[in-house]
Amino acid sequence: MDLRVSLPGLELKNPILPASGCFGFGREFSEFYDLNELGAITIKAATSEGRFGNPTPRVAETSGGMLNAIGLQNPGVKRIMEEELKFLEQYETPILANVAGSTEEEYVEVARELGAHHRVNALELNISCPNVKEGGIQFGTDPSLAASLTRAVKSVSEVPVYVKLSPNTGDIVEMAKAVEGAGADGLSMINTLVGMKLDLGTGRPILANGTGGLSGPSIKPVAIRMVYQVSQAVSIPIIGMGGVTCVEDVLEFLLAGASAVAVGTANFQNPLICPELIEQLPELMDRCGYGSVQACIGRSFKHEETSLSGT
Amino acid sequence: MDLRVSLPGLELKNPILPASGCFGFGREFSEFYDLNELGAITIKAATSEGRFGNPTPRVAETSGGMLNAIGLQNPGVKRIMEEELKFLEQYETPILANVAGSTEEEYVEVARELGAHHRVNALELNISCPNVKEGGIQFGTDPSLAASLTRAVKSVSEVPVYVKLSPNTGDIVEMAKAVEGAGADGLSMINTLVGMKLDLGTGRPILANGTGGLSGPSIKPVAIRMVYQVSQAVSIPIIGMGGVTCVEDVLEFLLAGASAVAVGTANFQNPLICPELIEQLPELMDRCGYGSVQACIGRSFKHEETSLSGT
Amino acid sequence: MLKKDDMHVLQNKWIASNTFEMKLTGRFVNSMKQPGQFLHIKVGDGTSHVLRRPLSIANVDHHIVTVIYKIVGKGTKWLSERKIGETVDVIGPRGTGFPIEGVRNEHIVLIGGGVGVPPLYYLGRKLVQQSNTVTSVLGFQGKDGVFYEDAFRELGETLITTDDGSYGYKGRVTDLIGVLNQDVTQYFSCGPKPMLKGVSETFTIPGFISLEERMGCGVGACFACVCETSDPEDSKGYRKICQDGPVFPAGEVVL
Amino acid sequence: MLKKDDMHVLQNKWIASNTFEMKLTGRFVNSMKQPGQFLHIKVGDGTSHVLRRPLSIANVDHHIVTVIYKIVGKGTKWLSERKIGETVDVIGPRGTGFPIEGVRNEHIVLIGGGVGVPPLYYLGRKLVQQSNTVTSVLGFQGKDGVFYEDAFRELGETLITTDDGSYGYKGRVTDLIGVLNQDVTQYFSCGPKPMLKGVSETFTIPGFISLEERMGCGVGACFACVCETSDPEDSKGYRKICQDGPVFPAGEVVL
Ligand SMILES: Cc1cc2nc3c(=O)[nH]c(=O)nc-3n(C[C@H](O)[C@H](O)[C@H](O)COP(=O)(O)OP(=O)(O)OC[C@H]3O[C@@H](n4cnc5c(N)ncnc54)[C@H](O)[C@@H]3O)c2cc1C
Ligand SMILES: Cc1cc2nc3c(=O)[nH]c(=O)nc-3n(C[C@H](O)[C@H](O)[C@H](O)COP(=O)(O)OP(=O)(O)OC[C@H]3O[C@@H](n4cnc5c(N)ncnc54)[C@H](O)[C@@H]3O)c2cc1C
Ligand SMILES: Cc1cc2nc3c(=O)[nH]c(=O)nc-3n(C[C@H](O)[C@H](O)[C@H](O)COP(=O)(O)O)c2cc1C
Ligand SMILES: Cc1cc2nc3c(=O)[nH]c(=O)nc-3n(C[C@H](O)[C@H](O)[C@H](O)COP(=O)(O)O)c2cc1C
Ligand code: FES
Ligand code: FES
Repeated sequence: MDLRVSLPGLELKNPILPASGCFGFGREFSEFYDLNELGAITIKAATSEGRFGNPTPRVAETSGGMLNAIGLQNPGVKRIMEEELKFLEQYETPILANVAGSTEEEYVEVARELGAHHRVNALELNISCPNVKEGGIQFGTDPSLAASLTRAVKSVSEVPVYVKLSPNTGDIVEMAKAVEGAGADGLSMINTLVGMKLDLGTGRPILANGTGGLSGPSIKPVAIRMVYQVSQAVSIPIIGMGGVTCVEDVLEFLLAGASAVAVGTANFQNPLICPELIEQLPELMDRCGYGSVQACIGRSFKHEETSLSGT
Repeated sequence: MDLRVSLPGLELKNPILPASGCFGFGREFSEFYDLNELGAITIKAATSEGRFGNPTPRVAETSGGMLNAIGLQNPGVKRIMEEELKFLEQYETPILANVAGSTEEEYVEVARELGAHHRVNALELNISCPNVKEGGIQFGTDPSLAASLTRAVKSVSEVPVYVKLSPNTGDIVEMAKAVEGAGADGLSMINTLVGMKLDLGTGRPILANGTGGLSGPSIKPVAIRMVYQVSQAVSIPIIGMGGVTCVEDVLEFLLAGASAVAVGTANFQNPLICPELIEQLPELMDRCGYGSVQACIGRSFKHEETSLSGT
Repeated sequence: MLKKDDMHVLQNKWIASNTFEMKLTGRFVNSMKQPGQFLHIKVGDGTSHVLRRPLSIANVDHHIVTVIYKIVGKGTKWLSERKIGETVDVIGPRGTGFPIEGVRNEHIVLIGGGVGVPPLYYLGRKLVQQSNTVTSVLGFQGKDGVFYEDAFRELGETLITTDDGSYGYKGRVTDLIGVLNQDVTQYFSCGPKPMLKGVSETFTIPGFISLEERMGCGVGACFACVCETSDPEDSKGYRKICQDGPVFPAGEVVL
Repeated sequence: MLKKDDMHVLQNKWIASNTFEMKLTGRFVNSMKQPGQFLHIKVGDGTSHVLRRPLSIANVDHHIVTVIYKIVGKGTKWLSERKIGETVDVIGPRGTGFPIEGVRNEHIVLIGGGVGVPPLYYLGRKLVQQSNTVTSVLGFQGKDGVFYEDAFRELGETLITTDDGSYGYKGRVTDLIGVLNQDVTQYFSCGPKPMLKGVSETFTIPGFISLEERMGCGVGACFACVCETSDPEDSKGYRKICQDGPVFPAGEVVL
């Protein structure tokens, strides 16, 4: 069974990678398994300076999902390079580095630094974090701002750039086309849906930030729909994510048009989820009649073509 | 415990009503309980002519939710008035009649007819059905179209008009303000999120329509967030809905700013859910220190004011 | 008033490949009189599964109702894990079953495929009680999947087919229609759509077929389970499988 | 390598108002050496609950670990329904506990409130084993909620307070700090934040406190459970409760 996928900047030996923010910088999960088993590693968002993020509570559980409002806490791009990327040097797994910021200048600065680091294989432009007041969010909802940011980052990045799309929009295809037109090498989708949960005791939101980002199984149908629609409208590859908890979900994302599949929230319930999915994928693909990951990608809409072409 | 809520056109003896499309025209549920127990009844969308709707399968289950693509099947406004509203004459419960259409003219025509029926207390303008190809959907995503439709319907309707908002937008507050400005007497929110599920066997979407509307517990955090944001931005009342399955959910919607709470998908799992919620609500309100439904509404953001005013 | 009930599990056992027989008792068993109706069963804990699962009534005897189900997904998996003494939340009986009132002294053929077989057993028992002669033609995927063969034999002649020929006749139930006795007066059939199509196109005698469709409410309120009528002049143009069906006169709806 | 384990439930019983004591055994019990650490426990079936629940280690004895939990929501409700012989999916031991290596011949006071009491029992046992004198001050809501009183008495002097005065002293644990013996050298405390604040502001001797926060990963990867350091010059400026804590020197982090 051929699990390999070749994407701009990322030669994956299998299509499974952890999603940004749900895996830190890999250190903690390296206590559970060998990170070399992964197709790639997405590291947590970096900003130019360190950030403390939002007040706590920062997470709340919902039916089949969770809300988070971490607020991009990170030690800043310099320390990430010195401490975290340094730690990751012992592994060979390709690294996708998530880039965040409040202003176009900040994104550009972080992208320039991270993109130049020898251990970073591609950048993931996080224009969709719903949890920071200033910046970030408007880049994710306005196609022309997103395009101009993509262009600016592309012009300084030494590695391919994936743009991570927000589902909090009326027209995801328009966003995808805008960043493709601006030179994005790939897309990551989806980030979290904006949600809220109230504490019936106090009457107030549970999260100190009020709103948070909804992730987990509840959002999977929205993610699958968006990957399905966008993958037919653009020609750059998609890293699909949103609610993956089992190998059937991985295949569903591939069939919907994703070329690789990221796992976020499920790492919290089961820290061994990524290697387990990698182990289980070949058997499911075989059972469903697919000989390679490549053959699964986009099958939900390429079906007829392929049957007709008789291969 | 005072459960009464007074809304434009609707004097509710309790804040619980079934959501449109999940309750037919009440007939089937009248075999389970006396419909007079309900605060109000929302009937299924009416169009000017009868519609068959989409091909089957029309529903699929997801984690903590479901997708539907019924496609506004209904017998047409004339037969609804002759057969269904006729049947409902034996009950006293106020009726909120859901109005759909493909063109502004169709909405206006249906609204004129239904609004003139003596058994209809208010209209619910469904500008958010994600499951019909022509029409409907664009009214729900374009604030100026939504406003002009609201204005047109208001000008012919003899009863108050509630506009039902779609969550498939980047800015729900803007939509709400647009229809409020156009004269809407109230809002219903939220309708379903557009989603998809694939059948791994065939590789294709399970729903014949491809995409469908996601409802049920999975969407509740999105609904609560939207009600919370919109209720602070407008001064017309909101009928809140999305994923209600228990009395805690009802209170959460009230605290978030809804004045009444509609129950959709949960009717399928438990046909007795509405009377059960009505029965259980007083005890929970009492436990949380609320003496009336009125006192719960919007407490999540009115908290401070109220504590300060010392009442 | 129609009600739902927490029915008690009296038995839940493996009877064929991935196929379970569950016996339940509760307040409404005595109203489960018409074969072809189904129970609408809540699966899972809390809100993990928002939709109920329709399962045909396979038998009713001494205040006990039997359903026979195949594990195909999470809901039926969950059901298979229910233990004796637990309760299961059931709405039912739902739908319109086989119209057998007044059917007497006829020779009737029952044609079932896979999980379409269960309702035919209760139907067959009722028909025999009403002095009819019953011949059953039952199709399964393979030998491992065959269930209730002896029970059907007690009702009358019974022919078994398997797709892979591992038991009985190799092939489809429709292949056997030609060999049936000429005096057959009516047929009743339940199974996958292609089978029902084959059956209703092959027979010239009148018959009734039972359809499956993904359901929302299961009570007639949501329009999830509709099918079109064959007669374009029909005043409604559609039927709801959960309410008007699942049993229809052959030819009434488009397959 | 850190692992997760399906631990076997040996006991799960009601010991006080809505409070359960669960005993588990599994492969990693022997690594649960440091009091103050917690187990990160999966609750619910499938994906109904995406987050694990942190519960303090209340005792370890003969390859058996004890947790004591109060039912406050769906997860703890689910836990309370686990039966003997079933397994529970556990990650642990997690976090950094009370630093008691080398603590000998001291007089130590343990101050706990509600579900903050459990970790203090394992801590107290270890301290007594290391030849320390232990005084425990334990606060509960009311008489019904009191648990492990005798167990603590076996370790040393034990004072109980209840909010409503229905048992022991009426009031808060902080009210009793004044009456404590002057020779107390250190305190260890676990309970709600306002209590920890009170305790650390009242005492002048050194102490350690154990914090609670809503957790995502529970392993240090998601930054859900951070708190700020009191020292604004601290090189990181924050601590992760699930990894650097839950136990911190009093005064290290902002309460
Ligand atoms: C009127 C009627 C009678 C039936 N009687 C029987 C019976 O006696 N024995 C039996 O084994 N099966 C019967 N079925 C099929 C049975 O309902 C499905 O196999 C079952 O719902 C699958 O649930 P699941 O959770 O295991 O599968 P999943 O695929 O996980 O179910 C997901 C969703 O799809 C629906 N679904 C999946 N397959 C079917 C199907 N074939 N028909 C309708 N809905 C489906 C489920 O109800 C659920 O809502 C009947 C179906 C209908 C409509
Ligand atoms: C380090 C640590 C040790 C703990 N030790 C114990 C113990 O020994 N005994 C005990 O009874 N309780 C303990 N708690 C609190 C316990 O984790 C919560 O009561 C429990 O998670 C509630 O889960 P639930 O599903 O019943 O409640 P719900 O309110 O339904 O839980 C919803 C979410 O909120 C989180 N949550 C709710 N309350 C708390 C809380 N107080 N602290 C942290 N997260 C919370 C849950 O983990 C879950 O993610 C500890 C908490 C922490 C952080
Ligand atoms: C706690 C948490 C933190 C996250 N942090 C980031 C982040 O820093 N950058 C980012 O692009 N996405 C972040 N995300 C979004 C995830 O990468 C992912 O897009 C989303 O959670 C959907 O996937 P899932 O349902 O598998 O979790 C975060 C998600 C969670 C739950
Ligand atoms: C099967 C089904 C049919 C629906 N039909 C309609 C409709 O005709 N008109 C409408 O405004 N909303 C319709 N809705 C949306 C619901 O009224 C409600 O807004 C949505 O389902 C969210 O609530 P819930 O999570 O409680 O189901 C339908 C929903 C479902 C599940
Ligand atoms: S399933 Fe709802 S109408 Fe049949
Ligand atoms: S809970 Fe994730 S870092 Fe502590």
